[in-house]
Order: sequence, then C-alpha cells, then structure tokens
Amino acid sequence: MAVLQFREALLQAIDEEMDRDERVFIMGEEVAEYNGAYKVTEGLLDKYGFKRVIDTPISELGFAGIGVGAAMNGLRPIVEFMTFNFAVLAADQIINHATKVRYMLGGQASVPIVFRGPNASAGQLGATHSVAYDSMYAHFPGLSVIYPSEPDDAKGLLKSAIRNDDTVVFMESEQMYGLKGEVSDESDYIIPIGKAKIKRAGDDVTVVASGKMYHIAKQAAAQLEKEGIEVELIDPRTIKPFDIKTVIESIQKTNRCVIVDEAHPYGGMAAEAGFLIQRDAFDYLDAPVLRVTLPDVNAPFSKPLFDLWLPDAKKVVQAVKAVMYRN
Amino acid sequence: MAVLQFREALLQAIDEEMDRDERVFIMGEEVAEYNGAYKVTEGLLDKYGFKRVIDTPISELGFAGIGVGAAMNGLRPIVEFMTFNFAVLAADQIINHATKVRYMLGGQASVPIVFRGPNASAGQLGATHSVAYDSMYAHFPGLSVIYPSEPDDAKGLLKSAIRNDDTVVFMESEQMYGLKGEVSDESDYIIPIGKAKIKRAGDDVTVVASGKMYHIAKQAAAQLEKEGIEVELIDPRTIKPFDIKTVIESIQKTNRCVIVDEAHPYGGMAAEAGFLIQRDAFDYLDAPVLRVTLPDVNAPFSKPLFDLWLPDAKKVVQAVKAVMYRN
Amino acid sequence: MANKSQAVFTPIGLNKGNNGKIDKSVKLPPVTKKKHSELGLSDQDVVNMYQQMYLQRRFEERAMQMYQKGKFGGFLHLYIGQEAVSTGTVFALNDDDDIITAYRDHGWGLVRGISANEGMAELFGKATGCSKGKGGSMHFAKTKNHFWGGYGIVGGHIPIGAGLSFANKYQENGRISTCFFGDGAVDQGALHETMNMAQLWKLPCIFVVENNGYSMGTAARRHTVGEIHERAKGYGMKGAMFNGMDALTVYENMKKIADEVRETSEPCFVEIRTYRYRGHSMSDPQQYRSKEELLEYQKTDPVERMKTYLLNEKLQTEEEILATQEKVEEEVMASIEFAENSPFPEPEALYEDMFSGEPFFHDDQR
Amino acid sequence: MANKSQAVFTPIGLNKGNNGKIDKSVKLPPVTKKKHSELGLSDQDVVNMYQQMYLQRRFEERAMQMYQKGKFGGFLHLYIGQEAVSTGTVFALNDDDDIITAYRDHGWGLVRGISANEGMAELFGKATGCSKGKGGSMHFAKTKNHFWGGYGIVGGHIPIGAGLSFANKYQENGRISTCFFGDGAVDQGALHETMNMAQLWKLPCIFVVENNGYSMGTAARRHTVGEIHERAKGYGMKGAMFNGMDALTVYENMKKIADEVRETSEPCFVEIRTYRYRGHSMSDPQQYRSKEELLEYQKTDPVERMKTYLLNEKLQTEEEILATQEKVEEEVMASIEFAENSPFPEPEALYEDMFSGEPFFHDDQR
Ligand SMILES: Cc1ncc(C[n+]2csc(CCOP(=O)(O)OP(=O)(O)O)c2C)c(N)n1
Ligand SMILES: Cc1ncc(C[n+]2csc(CCOP(=O)(O)OP(=O)(O)O)c2C)c(N)n1
Ligand SMILES: [Mg+2]
Ligand SMILES: [Mg+2]
Repeated sequence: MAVLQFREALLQAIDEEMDRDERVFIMGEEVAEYNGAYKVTEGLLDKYGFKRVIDTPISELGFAGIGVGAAMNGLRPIVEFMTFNFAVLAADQIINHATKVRYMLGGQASVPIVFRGPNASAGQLGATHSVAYDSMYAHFPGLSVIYPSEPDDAKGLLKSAIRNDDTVVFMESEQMYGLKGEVSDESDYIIPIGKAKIKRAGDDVTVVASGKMYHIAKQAAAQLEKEGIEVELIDPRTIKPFDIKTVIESIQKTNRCVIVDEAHPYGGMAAEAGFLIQRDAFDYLDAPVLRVTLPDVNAPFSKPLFDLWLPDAKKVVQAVKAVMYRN
Repeated sequence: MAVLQFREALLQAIDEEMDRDERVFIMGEEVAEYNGAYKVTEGLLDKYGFKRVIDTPISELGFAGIGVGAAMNGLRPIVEFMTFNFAVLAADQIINHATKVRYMLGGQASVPIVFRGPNASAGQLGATHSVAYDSMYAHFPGLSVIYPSEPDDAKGLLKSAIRNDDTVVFMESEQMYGLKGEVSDESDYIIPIGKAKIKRAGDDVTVVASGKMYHIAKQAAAQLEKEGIEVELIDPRTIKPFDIKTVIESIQKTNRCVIVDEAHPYGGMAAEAGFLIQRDAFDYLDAPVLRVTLPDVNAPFSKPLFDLWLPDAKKVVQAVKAVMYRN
Repeated sequence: MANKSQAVFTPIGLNKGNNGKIDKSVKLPPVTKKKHSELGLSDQDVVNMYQQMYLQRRFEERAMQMYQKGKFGGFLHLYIGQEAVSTGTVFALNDDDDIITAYRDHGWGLVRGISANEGMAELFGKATGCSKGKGGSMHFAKTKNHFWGGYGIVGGHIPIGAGLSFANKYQENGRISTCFFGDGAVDQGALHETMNMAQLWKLPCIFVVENNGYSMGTAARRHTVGEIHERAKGYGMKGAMFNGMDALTVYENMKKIADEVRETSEPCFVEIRTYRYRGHSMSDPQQYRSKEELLEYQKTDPVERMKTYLLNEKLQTEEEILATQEKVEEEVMASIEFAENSPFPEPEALYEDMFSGEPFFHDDQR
Repeated sequence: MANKSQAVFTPIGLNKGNNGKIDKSVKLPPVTKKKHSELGLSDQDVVNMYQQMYLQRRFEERAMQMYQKGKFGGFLHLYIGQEAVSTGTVFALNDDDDIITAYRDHGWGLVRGISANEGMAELFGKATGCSKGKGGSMHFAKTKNHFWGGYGIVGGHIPIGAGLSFANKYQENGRISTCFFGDGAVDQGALHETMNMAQLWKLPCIFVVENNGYSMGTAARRHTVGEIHERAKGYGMKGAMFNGMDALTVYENMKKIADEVRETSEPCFVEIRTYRYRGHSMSDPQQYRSKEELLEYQKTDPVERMKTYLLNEKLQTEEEILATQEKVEEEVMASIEFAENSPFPEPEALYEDMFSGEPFFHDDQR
C-alpha cells in the first residue's frame, strides 16, 4: 500500500480515468495552468493538454451547465468548484437540470457528470465559505453525494463517481488535502458507491461520521477507549445513497448511536439517519439517538469563536457518554 | 370573521403593511401591470403606483440581490418569486447574502426582507416546477421559513413576516390560492412567527402537517375519526423556528406521531422533527415516529403518476394505523 | 394611479401609459426578396416547409381544444405565429446539428421528427408520448434526431446548449448546435456567462432569441434594455437580426449563419423577430396588449404567407394545398385518437428513467 | 504538452504559450494632464490623499508581516498597487454616497474611516475590530460611513450595490451608490442581470471594474472576451475607462461620473485599469506572470507617483513627507499593538449579530 496525500489520491483517480477514457475531461476555475487552487489537478494540463484540462471564468452557473450539456452529448465531465459554497450559484444546473433532464425526457438522455470540490469549512474563512452542502444535495432525488474521509476511500470512490452513468456530487475538504493515508495498490481500484465502512469495531456505541467529522469522531473514540468505552465507528462515505443497513446492524449490537455531522442541525444527514434509526431500530435502542452538529449559526471569522463553532472531539465524547447514561 | 380566499388574505396582509409603512414595496415578475401571475398582488399597482409595485425581468438572482441591498439601505422589500422552484437561481442571495451579511459585518446592517411565492407542486407541471423548498431553506441559519395552510394563518403570519427585522422566506401554494377560510377581523391581525397551532384535538395520535399537506392530513383525520381514531392535528405553520414544544406536549398525551411532509424524504422537516421527537420524547413514544413524504423521485407529468407521487390521505391513514399497531 | 408614486422603476406599459395607441412590441424588418430557388431550395422543399408549418399550426390548435375540453393538465404554451422560425431553421441545418429550446417546444419537436401521435400522446401524459408522458408539453424531445428538448426553467437550457456544442467541438464531429430561447430569457445571468465562454472558447453554437415581443405579460421594452441583438457587441460576438414571420427569410439567414459557424467554429448571437398570437399559456387574459396590435401581426401570418408563396410561384394549386391541409388534418385528428387510446404509464414508470446506471431511491417505501 | 490535444478551449497563458514574452495583462491609458487645482482639489486635499494612500500601503505591508508571523488566519487579499482607485474615488464622492466592494477591501475601509486600529483588530479577529472580529479580512465595513463592506462571493455584491442605489432613488435622498469588483467578477451572471435592471430602472449607481489584470491566476484575456468597458454598450449604458494608477486621474473621472449619475439618476459602467502587485492571496506562487511584467507596473506605482507630485508641485518638502510617513507608520504600529492587546470576542458573541429582531437558533444546545 502506498501512502498518499488525499489530494494525490484524488489526482490519481482523475488521472487514471482520464487515461482510460478519452471522453473524460476536467474543467473549473484555475484547474489548468495554475495546477488547481489546491493542487488537486497538478500536472494534468501537461499530461492531457488544453483540450481536456480547461480553465473557466468565474461563471459557476454557466460552466456547470456547459458540463451538463457536454455530458448529455457524449462526454464525461468532471466539473471542479473551488468550493461548494460557490456552487450555490450553480444550484439551478445541479438541482433543476443535471438530475431532472433524464426523467423529463423519458430516459432519452443521460447526464454522467461529476461535480467535485471542497465542502464545508476550512478554518477562518467566514460565513460565506464554510457551509457543508452534502446534506442539502442529498435532499434531491437522483444525486449521489460522496464525502469521503480518507485517501483510500477518496480514490476508489472518485473513480466510481467518474464511471457512474449519472450525476454525482463529490465532496472533499481543503483541510484534508494534505492528509496522508494508505491507498490500495490495486491496479484499477474501485469502491462501489453507497457502502459504509466500519472503521473501528466496538460493542458499546455506534458512532456515524463522514468526511472531516470522521477524524473528530476517531479522536473521540480513542479518548473513550481509555475510559473503557468501545465505539463502533462507521464512515458512511456516501451521504446518498446512505447505507442505513450497516448502521442498523451495528446498532443491533450496541443499542446506542451518536451521529456526527458537519452540517447545521436542521435536516442534515444526522437528522435523516437518526430518523431512520428510530423508525427501523426502535426496539433495539436503549437510548435516544444523539447528534453532534454545527450550531444553527453562521461561521464566525475570529479563531476562538470558530473553534467553538466547529464540532470537536469533546462534544462527541459527551454525546457518547450521554447515550450510555454515564457522566 | 370574513371568509376570504387564501390569495385575498395574502393581499390584505401586503396591502395593510404597505399602507402602514412607506418603506414596504413589492417586486417580482408580473406583480404590477399583470396584477400577479396568480393575482396575489391584484390592485396594488393602482393603489400604490409604479414606485412601490415593480415588475422585474426574469432575473431572480439579480432582483433578489437588489432586494437585499435595498433592505440594507433602509427599505422593507417583499420579493415575489413566481415559484420557489425558480428561486433556486437566487439561492446565492438568500443563503450566502441575506442571512449572512449582518453577521459578517458584526451587526452593522440588517436585512429585513420577505421572499415569498408558491412552493412545491401545483399539479402536472413536471419535475422542475414541483419541488418543496421549505426544508431546504430551514437548513440554513438565520432564516425564518413559513408555510401556512389556511387564509387566517397566511394573513397573520405574512404581516409578521413583513414587520420582521430579518430575512423571512414565506411560502404559499398555487393550488391553495383559491382556498377559502375565515380570517380574523382584528384590525391589525398579527400571528407571531414560530408558534404551531393545534387545529384538531385528539388523544390517539399526533399528526404534524403544514401547508398543502395539512389538508391531506385533515382528510385523513376525518376518515380515521370514523374508525374511532382521534388524531391530534398540529400545523407548525412555521417550518423554522419549529415549535417542537407544542408537538412534544401533544406526544406526551398521544405517545404516537406521524409527520406529513411535502418535501422529498432525505433531510426534510419530517426527518428533523422526527429526530427531535425521538431524542426529546423517547420515553413517551409507544411506537416509532413515522413520516409520509414524497418519494425520492422527481415529479412526473402524467396524471396517474403524479397522483401516485404526491402524498395522499390514504398514506396518512396507513401511517397512523401503523403507529397504533392496527391494520 | 396613486399620486404617492414619484420615482418610477420599470417602464410603464400599454395599459397604464399609452392612451390606447398601438405599441408594437417588435418591429419586423423586411423579409427576403429572394425566391426559394435562389436560396437553393427545391420546389418540393418549399411544399414540405408549408406542410410542416401547417402541421405545427393545426397540431396546436387541436391541442388547445383538447386542453379546453380537459383532456390533459399542466401548462400549455402555444407556438402559434412563430412556426416560420422552427421550420426555416430546421431546413437550414444539417439533420445531425443539435437543437435545444425552451418550453414553447411543440413546433420544434414536430419539425424535427416527433410524430403528431408521439406529440399528442405526450400532452395527454401517455406512455406512448415522445417523453413517455414524463415531460408533458414543456419537455418534448427526440434526442436521436438531435432535438434535445424543451426546458421549463427560463434560461436554464442556455448553458446546456453551449455544452452540446462543446461536446461537438471536443469530438470534432462537424456538428453545430443551436439554442433557442425567448426575449424574457435574455435577462438571465446564464446567458451572459454562456456568451462569454462560448466566445472565449470558440464554441460552434448559435444562440437565438425568438423575440416575440413579450415575456409573459411584459413587453420586451419593459424587461430588457436596448436592442436585443446588440448584446452580441459587448462580447465581440457575431450577431444578426431578421424577420421571423417568413420561413424563407429564416432559412436564408440561418443557412448562412450555420455555414459560417461550422466553418469558423465561432458562435453567433441572433435575434429573430416574431410574434406570439396566443396568450403566454392557457390562463393568460392578455390585457397587456391591444387587439389592434395582435391584428397587425396576424396580417403577417407565416403559414398564410407560405401558402400565398406556393400559389404565387405556382408551386402548388389551391387543390393541392387543400389536399395537404386535409392530410395534415387527418394526421392531427388521428393523433388525438391515438393519444386517447394509448395507455397511461404503468405505476412502475414513476421510478423509471431516473437513472442511466443503477437506480437508487432513498428510503424507498414501495 | 500532450499532442493528443487538438481543440483548445481557454486561450493559452503566459507559461505555456508566450515564449517568455512580456504579456502585459492590462494596458494603461494615459493619466490626466491636469493639476489638482484645475480639478478643484485644494493643496491640503492632495496632501491628505497621499497620506491616505500611504496608510493603506503600510497597513497592508504590516498586515502581511503579521500574517506571515501567524498572528491571524484566513485569507488575506492585499490591495497593494490599487490604492489610487479607492483614494481618488472617495475624494470624488460625497461622504454619504454608498460604497460596496469585494473581499480586497482594506484600502476601501481605511479611506472611508475605519481606523487602523479597527482594521488591524478585525484581521486579528478581535472584538474591537470594525466587524467585531466576525468578518475578518474579507468583511471590513463601516456602514455608518456608508461603506457597506467587503464580500467574499465573487459577484455576489453586485446586485446588492444596485439595491443600495435602488433605496437611494426610492428615498429620494440624493445619494448615489458605487459598486466595485474585480475583472473576474465581470464573468458572473449577476453582473448582467444587474446591468439590465439598473439601466432599465435608471438606478443612480456606478459599477466599477477594478481591472487589475488577473482573476486569481487567470489573465483577464483568458477569462473574459473583448474590452471590459465595452460591455456597457450592449445595455446602452454610459461607460468609461481610465488609468487607475494615478489618484488624480481617478478623482477627475469619478467626480465627473458621480456628478452625472447624481444629476441624471442613470447608471454608469466603468473600467478602471490597475494592477495588483502581490499574489491573489497569501498562498499564491504567481507563476502565471513574469517578474518583468510586475516590474513594469511597479514603475507606475500610485503611492510613489503621488509623492513625486507633491514634491514637483512643491506642496510638501521631503521632510514634511517624511513626517507624514512617520506618523502613518506609528499609526500602523500602534494598531498592531492595539490588535494584540484587544480581547477576543466572548464565547456568547458566537450567537450575537445573527438577528436584528428576536434571535432564534434551531435545536439550541447551549
Ligand atoms: C427561472 C424562471 N423564472 C420564471 C419562470 C416563469 N416563466 C415561465 S415562461 C416566462 C416568460 C418567458 O418569456 P420569453 O422568454 O420571452 O418566452 P416566450 O414565452 O415569449 O416564448 C416566465 C416568467 C420560469 N419558468 N423560470
Ligand atoms: C462565486 C465565487 N467563485 C469563486 C471564488 C474564488 N475566488 C475568490 S477571488 C477569485 C478571483 C477574483 O478575481 P477578480 O474578480 O479579478 O478580483 P481581484 O482578486 O483581482 O481583486 C476567485 C476565483 C469566490 N470567492 N466566489
Ligand atoms: Mg417572449
Ligand atoms: Mg482581478
């Protein structure tokens, strides 16, 4: 297993898929000559040239739509948003077009496109640059939403996303691009979309966390271990389709669950997973499902406020103890 | 009490507030000379003139933003979207600006604006004209989201919304504009934002439903009554702030709950309310909370498919019986 | 009118400001003086054009009746008055050039090979419709004929149209794409973003505004500034403006433009001036325009004009034209029968056509 | 370079295409020949202008150092090189005319009355900052001085700027508003929608592109077509283009435009050509431009130019200028101390400033 940075794993995935399929191309702000605002696309221009690695103007709605049209007409675009906070401008193309065209046309067109880029906060960037949008997109029919936490997942899932015949929203984290991890050496490494992974086994409490929050939950699990609490840590990896089956099987063992979600509370992934759990595992629950999320307040700039805002391991530890009725 | 159509109640609210406060104005597509695509603004141009009743081009992002700027600079805009399906184009102004400006500027500006218009489906209008967006907006901090079901609520809450000093999303329904109901004759009728209303008392099951779904739930309650099941029907009226207290008090009596939501399932109001209920009323629940929502599929045009798609009383009846373990 | 109102924002419209003067919402430039043969069209081509236009007209007139009879629901936006645009264009393009348009799409679908049966069945929401009843009036499509459909979000399909042409350039397949939209859509930001990229990236795409004078109830001059075709200038894009009430004029201009776009792989922005005879959709009381104005434009009716041309040029006799008309009428009447007798989609169809790959439905309760 | 690539979409940039030739990203037109007195500026005005510009420059140079020392986080976009634009403009406007800009906002804040203390404290995220530490570098604001702040979504504040001016017209208060944004923002659809409405509704607003040659790492010619100021033509809007490296030139032009906009209540679209000396933000390796290009523009440095003007016109001696510089330097150094010694916001502040009316937080777990 090679040890790669998250960004390198993404780059490998894109590179391998571009190499494999001439129809795959990538476009976005600063992806080509600048080599990517966060260097995810480093070297791709030199390797694939100007036809397949394309710098765009700051026209999120426009280039997302050009991507949709290109996908309908035979190509497989990867559209990079500098962050999903800016993709709000392209929401009409993602929500009203990419995922609806096929249905409205009675199946006469496909939209095999990947929208990708960093999601959620990345330190003190203020209110307009810090929102987690994975839950929001998961709300809409037809979209796969992926938010992986480790380089291996990132590589295998991005390759799946690019090969997927429908629209995929693939979310990363600026703060995780430098994160290192072992990545499978398999020559064509594919992880199917929609499968959660139990990343730590444990009998006491099921904790569900994806993306950046996975690492927070992992810290919490390590702390809890010292206090004799064994967390079963599940990374859903794909926010939609959401692998509720794996979560419920775990809860059948632990009878307790905490969900950590980087979104604001109202209607986030935690709400959805929690709802399904209480409905489908009602008789197995020894305590209510709890969640740790952002507060319902915008991201502040100031460091101490920001640190207060973002969920941390301490809050996860508290929630886990609460579902165990321990103090 | 006068009996008014839903649209008349809205018009009264707007008219009274425009009359009361020179700073209030209304803009949107076809609101002025056409008298409103759905006649909500009928007569306002004649009464208030071209300065305060303004036809806009089809530029949702632009006129929403002009509204935000005008609100910051001393006015109180009512921005009408022809439907919230088109407001997706303005999402950047609603999500990234209206609700964030004040915070980012450390309180140096206010954005007292109402974004209003029809929400969700209105018959066979197809996939791009049928989505319920109340849950989506409720996800974001700072936004009040109102989706009333009856003329009286509509009037009292719209007046509150216009007087509110912050951003409010006020949602209506094309299909309900003609709906008649008694409206308070009070001279300045205000309903505070954030208060649910128990519209039918009952001991057996708590049913929560707002907007168009309230009427579906009401039908279901009438049917269930015949079978001896007494539904307590709660209309939250405001999706955010969500009056969970009233709901939980009811559940403490009924011990069972069904939520009817016009949104797609993932992360909708039903998921959120359901999550809160299992967490905060865990020990009172005799059955899991169930929900009735749209399926996770786009709106079809064809009539029989559309009818299958939209939640109906039958599904609500089934869910209520399920939480009562009756068949 | 309230005297409270000093400042005026939106320009004032007919009803409120014009003292009943006819305010022509689009000024039509002259039509071509060339005969069809000079334009490279055969006699048969012109006969076919007439037949196509007549089909579009009758199809929609009948559809309107069916709507009024309650045979189907949803929106119904009629193209009546604009048939020269679709027809002239389709004859000017290669059959594999791509076309995409907005929700006013019946005419486009028919002339690009959707049969009257498939079209009428779609309106009725039947499984036999061109879009299997999933799309309805706003989403006619026949992608195998390179007609990518009608779209209901105003302006939303403009970048998609550019994307079709991006793919054509990428695949070097010699096809161009054309994207049609209304004067109302001109005000959407998507147009601006797309124009800039199309020009910067040299996309072989023709953007065409069908300026029919109104965006719903708002006259063009009340929603958009200046002359629409002059927007091209800001982007250094080639532009054109011509009369859209005459199929030969549309043919002549679109042919020239298409050739040039194909040759240079550079986009073009075109304003075609036309007129919508009916309301915006079926529920429109049309108080924003005068009857006189409507009558003015009806004098330039494109279908009638083509018939007159056939007669004047002695391409067909009155009898032959009548025969065509009857044939079309039968076709349309048969399509109503076809639609009536066609089955609605099966319940399972609700979940079909969402995915090209493996389907998934969150919390599937079936 | 891959030889697989035939079609090219985006124009090729310096690095890949130009064989090292200097590719000047903005062509600067000549500066004004008029003296300050001919422009209606007093001697003291010019002295003040210099002081303002020097303050902006030193504030940012010190801020950069503090950033590099790790004193604060987030983005830091420096305005260095563009100070003539903010300064010339603010002197040309009335004090109650509204200004709104993008995230490159420090210069604007300082010249509109944010003290160095308030500014530096904001960068440090302190409670004493102009935006109480909630906004940071990208969101300097002082609304009581009619500076509505910096905004981080490219193009997002353009319609808001028009909205400020809508309110001014509505309230008939004689104020105009000005909206500044980068060349990169020109490509956003919001601009197009806003230009159309501003012209149609006659909003007293000046839209100003600070064309500093680059949108992040993309030269203007690689992201937007044609000459930016010519975009105005498509809307029949008045337009102008001038040199932004000279505060007097900016003053002269902005004054004239502001007078006209105030008089006619019609908008204007302005391209001011300038240059950004530093990287886009602190993490920018700047490989998209050559050192030679940067040096070319540094020869036209606006702060130096103003100093030379003061000397040439004998408005101040070397010593007086030195005194000004020292005063500014002390002000800036003091602001660092102020920022260091200021308290961070209290934890409660996290929940403050969300609402003007009654606050509510869903599922509040405090
Ligand atoms: C984004 C969006 N906003 C508003 C609407 C509602 N709407 C549908 S058609 C229309 C008028 C469009 O006029 P135009 O573009 O001129 O086309 P025409 O109807 O004349 O063919 C409006 C406002 C919509 N469908 N989409
Ligand atoms: C909608 C949006 N897209 C992308 C970005 C990321 N971004 C921030 S600044 C910038 C470049 C803007 O350049 P320009 O408008 O020329 O302003 P300048 O930095 O030169 O002052 C980009 C791409 C953003 N903040 N918002
Ligand atoms: Mg039109
Ligand atoms: Mg720039």
